[in-house]
Amino acid sequence: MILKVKKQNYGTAICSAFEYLLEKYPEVFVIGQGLWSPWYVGNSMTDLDKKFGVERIIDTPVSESACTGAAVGASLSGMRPILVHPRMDFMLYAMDAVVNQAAKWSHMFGGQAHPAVTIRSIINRGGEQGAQHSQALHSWFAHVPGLRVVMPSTVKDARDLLIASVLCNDPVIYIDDRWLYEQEDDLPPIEELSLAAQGPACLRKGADITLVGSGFSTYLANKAAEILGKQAVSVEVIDIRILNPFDASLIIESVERTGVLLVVDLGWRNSGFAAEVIARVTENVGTDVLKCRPRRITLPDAPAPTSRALESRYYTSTDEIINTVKELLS
Amino acid sequence: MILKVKKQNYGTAICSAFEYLLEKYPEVFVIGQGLWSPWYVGNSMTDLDKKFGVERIIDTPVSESACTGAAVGASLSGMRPILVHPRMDFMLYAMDAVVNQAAKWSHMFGGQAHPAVTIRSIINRGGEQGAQHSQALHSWFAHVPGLRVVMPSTVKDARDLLIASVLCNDPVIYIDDRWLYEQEDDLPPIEELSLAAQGPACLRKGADITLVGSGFSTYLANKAAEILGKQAVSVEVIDIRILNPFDASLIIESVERTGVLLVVDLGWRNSGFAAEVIARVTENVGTDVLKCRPRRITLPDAPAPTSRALESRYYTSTDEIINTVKELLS
Amino acid sequence: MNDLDINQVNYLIDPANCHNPIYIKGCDTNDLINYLKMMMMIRKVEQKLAIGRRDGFIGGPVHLGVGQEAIAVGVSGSLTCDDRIFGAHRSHSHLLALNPDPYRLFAEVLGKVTGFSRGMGGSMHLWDGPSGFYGSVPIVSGTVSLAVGAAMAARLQKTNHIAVAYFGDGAMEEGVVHESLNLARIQESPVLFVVENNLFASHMHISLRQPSDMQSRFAVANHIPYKLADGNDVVAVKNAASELITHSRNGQGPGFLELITYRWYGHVDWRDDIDVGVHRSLDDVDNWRMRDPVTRLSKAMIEQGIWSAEEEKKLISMLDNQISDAWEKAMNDSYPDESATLNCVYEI
Amino acid sequence: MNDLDINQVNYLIDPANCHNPIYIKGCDTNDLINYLKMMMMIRKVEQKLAIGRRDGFIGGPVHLGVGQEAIAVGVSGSLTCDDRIFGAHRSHSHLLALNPDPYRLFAEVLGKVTGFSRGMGGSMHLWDGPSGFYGSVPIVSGTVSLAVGAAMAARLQKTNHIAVAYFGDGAMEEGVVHESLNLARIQESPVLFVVENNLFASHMHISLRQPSDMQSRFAVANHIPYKLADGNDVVAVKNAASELITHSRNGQGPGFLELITYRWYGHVDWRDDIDVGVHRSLDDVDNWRMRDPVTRLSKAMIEQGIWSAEEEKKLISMLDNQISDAWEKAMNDSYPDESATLNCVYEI
Ligand SMILES: Cc1ncc(C[n+]2csc(CCOP(=O)(O)OP(=O)(O)O)c2C)c(N)n1
Ligand SMILES: Cc1ncc(C[n+]2csc(CCOP(=O)(O)OP(=O)(O)O)c2C)c(N)n1
Ligand SMILES: [Mg+2]
Ligand SMILES: [Mg+2]
Repeated sequence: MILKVKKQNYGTAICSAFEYLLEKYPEVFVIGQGLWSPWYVGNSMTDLDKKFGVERIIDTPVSESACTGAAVGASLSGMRPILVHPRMDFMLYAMDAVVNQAAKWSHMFGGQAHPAVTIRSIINRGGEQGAQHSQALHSWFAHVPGLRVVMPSTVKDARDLLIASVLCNDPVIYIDDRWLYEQEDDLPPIEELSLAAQGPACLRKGADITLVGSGFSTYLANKAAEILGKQAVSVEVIDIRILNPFDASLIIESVERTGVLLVVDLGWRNSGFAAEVIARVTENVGTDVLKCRPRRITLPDAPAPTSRALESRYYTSTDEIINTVKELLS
Repeated sequence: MILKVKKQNYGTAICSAFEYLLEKYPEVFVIGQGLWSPWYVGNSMTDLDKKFGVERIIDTPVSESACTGAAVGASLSGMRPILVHPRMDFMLYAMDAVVNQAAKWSHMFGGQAHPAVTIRSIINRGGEQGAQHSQALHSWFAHVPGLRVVMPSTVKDARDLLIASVLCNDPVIYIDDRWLYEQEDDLPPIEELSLAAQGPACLRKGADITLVGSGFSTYLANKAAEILGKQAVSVEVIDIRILNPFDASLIIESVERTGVLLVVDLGWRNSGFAAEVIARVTENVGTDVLKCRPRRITLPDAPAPTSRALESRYYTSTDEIINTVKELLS
Repeated sequence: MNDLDINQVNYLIDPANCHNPIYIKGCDTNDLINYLKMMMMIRKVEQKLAIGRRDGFIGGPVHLGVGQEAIAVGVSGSLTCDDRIFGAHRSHSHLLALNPDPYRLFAEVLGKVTGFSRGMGGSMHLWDGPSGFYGSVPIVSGTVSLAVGAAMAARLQKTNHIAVAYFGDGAMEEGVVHESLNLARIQESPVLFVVENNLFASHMHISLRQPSDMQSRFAVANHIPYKLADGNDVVAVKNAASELITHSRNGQGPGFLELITYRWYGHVDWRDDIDVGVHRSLDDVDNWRMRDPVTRLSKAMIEQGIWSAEEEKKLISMLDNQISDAWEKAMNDSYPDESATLNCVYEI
Repeated sequence: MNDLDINQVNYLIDPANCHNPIYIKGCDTNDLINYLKMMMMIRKVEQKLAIGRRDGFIGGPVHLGVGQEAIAVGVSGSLTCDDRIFGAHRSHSHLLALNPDPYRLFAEVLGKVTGFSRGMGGSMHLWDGPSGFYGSVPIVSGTVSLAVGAAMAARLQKTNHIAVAYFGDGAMEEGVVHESLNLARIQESPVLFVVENNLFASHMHISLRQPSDMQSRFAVANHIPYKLADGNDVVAVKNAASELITHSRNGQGPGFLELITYRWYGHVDWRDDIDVGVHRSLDDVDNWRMRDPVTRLSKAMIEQGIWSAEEEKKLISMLDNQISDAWEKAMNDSYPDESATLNCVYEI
């Protein structure tokens, strides 16, 4: 069988997932702020309103709380809504619908009803936008049982995990990062995956160190690994992909081989997901496995500054990852 | 100097902190739901409305979001409000005011303004109340830079850390747990502490294992340690007290001595604070320090069930802690 | 918002008014008998719950709506099992009016696996999808926006089904309810907002929480058609609901139904809670008991000669038996298996 | 909400109306000159920001309020530095009307340590406590409840200071604003809610988001006294604001001021964004430019003989110089020290 391969970037890959879903599944609709504007979410939803009509592509009042609740309610009524929050920061207004309602719905009613809602929550930072327009709260959602938390880092995952999220009967927080949009890849035809069967993936085999990331930090990790590879450092890169429920077995296995763990996470440090990865590894591998202390690179425990002078240092870089790897291996 | 000692329980200790603050500081006022009802928050605020007047003890409409924002706004205007959320679960409606506004306020404006607000957020669970009336979200707040997160487990801390929280110029999430209210202790006179100078405390010295808790889990840990003490197991108990900013040095030092770490946390497991404790320890102690893998006891990653048959097993117990300690030491 | 309505609210919130039998002329006799049976059943079920809670058989809180039965019964008269009904913390009546099965309600409240929510919900988390009851939860206002979404779905599905959100005057203070009114209006969603205005949110009288007793002013602000009625008059409730529901089924968007009523018990459990309620007196409670929706219907029917003391006696004893059998049966049922805690988190 | 008001809204939202000079009879000449200077200064500062952004000197987004200057200037006419004023994402004018210091604004927008927020805020996070400007942030509606709290504080402190919350028609859709209106009313908090109704929230025209253009209907629902005025008429704004502010200072609780206006630029940055705005046409923008608050005042003053083309020319050149000096100076300032990222998290 010959697979038709299509060149896409991360943004158009998401867009093609939307088109696939909207074409094939009449129960899919999209709701959120900015859906009738050409530039709100990059190139990830271009012209959906024109192709599928404003009844199914619903732009809304500035009411995150009610819109999120409405998506949950629609999902209990036979629909598969995709709710778009163009910026994760705005979701702070919608936490009740996500955490008290969607995440707990199945449990409260004995598994008889499932909110099959997908909440696409975009990390949109940089550009001197400051503290309220820069947040990455994946660690929060990962803490809430009942939510599935998906962070695609590759172009293929951006597309296929969105489709898997929407076809899944549980509430899913699908998190994409605007910094990933320019990545390009040749994509095979769409394949419908079962989200529950997805977990971390090894993007690059290596023997010296296990480097773990999610979303944009995976992208950086991969780049670092590439450069290190040329310097004869063999880095294994694992992309977490699904933060909740979190299956760490692939990471544990890898660390058992490499004996060295570095986690890169672009959220804050304290009580963040990088700690979970370290905990999961250290509570599962023998005390003699680790050759050196596990390490994490995260944001500093500070809100995002605006001034370009500070912003550029606030986020991590491939260089920092490379240097840390070298330090750990020395 | 002879210290006057007063017998109090956890609830009345909180009440005495309120009285102390309201008497001494005219800029202190209290706002929240249930403040004009005798039974809303146990014995922790009895008759404050009668003693200090309904202008300063303000019961409110069912509007968590605006009330939280209002407390933040008042705190920017020379007041020291104490906002009371009788159940932490209700705060999901107030996350914007807490996370986007209060936590970031100082940072966004270059440290020129400080929201000196204290948000008392009560963990109130058990009694078959179910998933929306049982949550402990301390791990969430610990993840947000700008918030100070305080979890008193002792009667003295319940009083003195509340006072320290209110006198602190940063936004503080003060978390008390209704399951602690019956604890009794003889209290010395009130001492005004600087919250920024507070950190984890060693409640019990020991040589065999470091047992770490926060709030009610510290209470359980202490009880377990007592029983184990009688069985010749020497348990060091550390109460985290301040989850954010988190200073782990006392815990690290302790583990360096005992070589064994068990964390007990009454929040969910995935991406929760227990993972942070494990990460902080393992990334800081030598790889030869730990005699066995670090361990955590947490809630299962599931919402709280209602049925008494399930609820009783959902929460951990002194027995589980004792057994785990023994397992780790065997 | 016209003066007539304001006068009506002022009249209705005075507990001294409306003690007389309700006006039933022209109503279908079978309907009326049905309403009476339903209301009595709901009343007795809740009274049983009060006792079960007092005596320690029920472990969790129960929010009783005794005195408010006419609302669920009146509204449900125009609903079908294809509609999508959402409740809140005080929702026994909302469910029973759709599916009069005391046994499964008792089982649920007792945390038994045979209950409406398979024992995972208890009194505050009820579900019965097949009868159209899509869920009730104790977060105040938590389901209102969900109902709007269910209504949006009904419209996208090109059906004439509607959604219903039952909530209280306290919930009206949550911002998400205001967002929901606007969203429903702009989306022309077929949802009926039913506000049971019982003048209290927990211990707080409405005058301590809002500048006006009248909740319909928010319908006006959002350009949503509304009706205001005596919540203790099942016929008035039925008629008002029916008109708004027809309007929604016909594709004309949301409706708002405000019903003035009162709960006889305290906010939670079986006590009066006179001391707990700010502005709540035993006098008021007694007066409101005189506006009993059950008695006012029964008296009217007897006056009209379509019902008798005899029949009522029979009905009562039938219900008593049914309810005590249901309770016994539920008491003997099993709790959910331990595995349910982990197995219900995600669909498996 | 009476018909007169509705007619007024309908009149004001039509861009073909109100192109004439404003009515200034009886106004103090110095006040008028002051308004004119302020509005011109704000306009020029924002136009400078537009260019700075277009040319890449400014790294972050700027939300320009060109066309809406009369509002901040008119409202600030009744404020003192003891009042507590909160803004949002489009708040350059709110701050400049209290503290006309273009240099510190430029420095802030450029991320320099000499800026209003010490370079930590940029255009969307402005603070100037000493002048009464308590903060602006880009989370839509984020400061509205804070203003209510600041007003509660003013009352507890037994002062006659007030709080002001500036927000837009989009923010009105956030639930927390509705909660805030009720809370302010029940607490009788001296807060002025100023709604700059520019008919758009980002790309969405108000008709796509709400069933009515008139925001004051929510003041009515919450029993808050309100005023409705032409937001492009500085005298009308001043008079309406002044009346409501007096009322608040006198202990009579909150006020609500709705001002119809329009922004000339797109939602963010320097472009027109005709293509981005749903229902936004170049025709509309051109028409609204004819309702320019600056020209309409200047023409009225010239007509009255209290102002001349000559004086205006001088003023313009003075402002041009002041602004270009301020910009140059700010451009040469330093960025905050790297340590600020960690040092501003908590008070130290
Ligand atoms: C978000 C939230 N805030 C507060 C509470 C506590 N609470 C439970 S019921 C209630 C009163 C609700 O009043 P209303 O909506 O009028 O319903 P009623 O009890 O009168 O039926 C309150 C405040 C809650 N459960 N959820
Ligand atoms: C909570 C939140 N939701 C959405 C946004 C995105 N957003 C920024 S400005 C804006 C429109 C606001 O409209 P309005 O309040 O009328 O102010 P205007 O831009 O017209 O001055 C939106 C939706 C945001 N910043 N915050
Ligand atoms: Mg009520
Ligand atoms: Mg606007």
